Amino acid sequence: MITLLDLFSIAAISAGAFFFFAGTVGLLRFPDALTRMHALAKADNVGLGLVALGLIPRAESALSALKLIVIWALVLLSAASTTQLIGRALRRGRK
Amino acid sequence: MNELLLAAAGLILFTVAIGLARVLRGSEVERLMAVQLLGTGGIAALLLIANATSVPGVEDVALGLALLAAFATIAFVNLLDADQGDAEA
Amino acid sequence: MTPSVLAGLVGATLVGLGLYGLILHPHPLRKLLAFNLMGSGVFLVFGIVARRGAAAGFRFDPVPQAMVITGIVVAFAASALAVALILRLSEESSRVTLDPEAWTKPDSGDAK
Amino acid sequence: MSLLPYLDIGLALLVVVVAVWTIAARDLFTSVVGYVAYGLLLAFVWIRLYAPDVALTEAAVGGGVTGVLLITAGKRLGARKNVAPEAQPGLAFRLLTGVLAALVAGALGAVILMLPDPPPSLAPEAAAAADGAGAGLGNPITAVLMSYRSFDTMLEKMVLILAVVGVWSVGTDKAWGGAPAPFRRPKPYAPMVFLAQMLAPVGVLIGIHIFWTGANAPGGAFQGGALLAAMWMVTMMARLAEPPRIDTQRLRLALVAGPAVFLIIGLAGKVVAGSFFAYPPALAKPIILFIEAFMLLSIAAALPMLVAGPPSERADQ
Repeated sequence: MITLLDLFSIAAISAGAFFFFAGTVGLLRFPDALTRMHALAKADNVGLGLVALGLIPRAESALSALKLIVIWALVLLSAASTTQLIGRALRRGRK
Repeated sequence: MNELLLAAAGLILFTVAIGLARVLRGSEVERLMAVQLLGTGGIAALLLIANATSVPGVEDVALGLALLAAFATIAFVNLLDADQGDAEA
Repeated sequence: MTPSVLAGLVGATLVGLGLYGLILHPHPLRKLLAFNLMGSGVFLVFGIVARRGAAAGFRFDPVPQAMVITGIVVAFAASALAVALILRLSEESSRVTLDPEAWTKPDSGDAK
Repeated sequence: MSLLPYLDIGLALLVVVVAVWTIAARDLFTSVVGYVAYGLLLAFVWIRLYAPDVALTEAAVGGGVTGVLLITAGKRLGARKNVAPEAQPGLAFRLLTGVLAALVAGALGAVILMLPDPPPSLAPEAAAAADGAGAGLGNPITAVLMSYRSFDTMLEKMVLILAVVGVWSVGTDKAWGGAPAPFRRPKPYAPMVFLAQMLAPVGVLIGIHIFWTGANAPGGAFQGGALLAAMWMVTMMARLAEPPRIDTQRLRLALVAGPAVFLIIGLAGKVVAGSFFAYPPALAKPIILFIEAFMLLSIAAALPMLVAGPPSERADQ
């Protein structure tokens, strides 16, 4: 039996998978390393956020639902900063 | 429902694999993105698979993986910096 | 094919790969990396024993799993010691090689 | 027909391909990046085997910390490329090695395919023994680690300490007592410092959480300790902290705290409960958590010291 919450999960997870797909298309199609990194960092993080959102109704407890959000926040933080670090290394490497 | 989760996980894992193949063939610095790729896509696929096969406590594993991905990237960038002969302190 | 058999085969492949790299790579750190790869393959093969408890009503077998965790930590400790030895060796001999032949020749190219 | 088998096969292929990549890569840096990715992927395989504890340990210690150990060593070795090309073995030797490796892998694979089904297992007895030893812990793996194999767990912590002693003693005599070389020579720049400042507190929290839940769910002193260790290393890489001198009292106390507490309580068990490492059943859980807390401290101190290497003569700055 499909409930409304299941529908929500399905919608969010499908959207998430789509963003991962889009990110990889960007990774393959973009011309240089900096833009490729951009595609990866942005699309994949939206994708992870949507997947986490979709899994929240299926979480065993409130704590594990909270953890899903924390995972996403943590990945966002580290992706935003490490992208900066890699970007700098890329730019310096080219000189 | 579980099949749907697995299908999504399969799709994400597939894009991660393609991305890995692309990134690992790139320049030295670009390869660092491999770790980041697994830090996002990998964690998403992990959460989906674990949810579908009901493995307990995977959120904690995912938290650990997210931390480690950042840790490894910092260490690698650190090395590259040293290598580029940064203004020595 | 059950997941455990598949994982066991992956483990066997990893052992083979690691062995190949361990023997062939001239760079000591690459050897060490290959050795670690081989180790994780061994753990995986061993872990199949862990999954074998499944038939007895368990989803896993806690004893081998606990031993694998111990193994991973000990492997890391051994790697750290090996790294320290490699670094000291290269410092003393100003060369990055484990080949004893290379040291007897006084100046056969500077590997560093 | 489920999708799961296909997913498993895809995952297995991915692991093997990344492993081949790390072995075949031309330089050390690339192969270490591949190795860390491989460690993360291997964690998936362990999750599929319903072994989240092992997954976390493999990703943390096997992939992350070992990768950083190798990459730091590579930097210090000053040789990120392979040694001189003449050191490359010849084709015949390579073929021979390939055949040998394939034989070993094939034999192992054959053994796995020939394992009896249904498999013999001691799992029920082991779990019963772990329960019987009085460990009131919900996570069977932690229970086994702590009670069924107390000796082993303690000796393995001693292995970590012995390795630290070994690494330290490899340093030169002049440097003895000094600090290991810093993880980074140049001044760090703002984004890295920012990331370290944000990541470290969150990471410490997560590490302690994983240690705490380890009693009932996946996690434990190893996994938590490895994460704490990683966070300490992050702060050292951003130069928010420096590696301590190896003759500091506090560092040495932290290193031996785990095994020492374990040993003292084990000996107390001889007096109170009648045998070495026996706990009064009512107090088993608090006692075990107490021991594990010190283990956590020891692991978190030992791992970064192993990566940092022996004390350096140029421990200036």
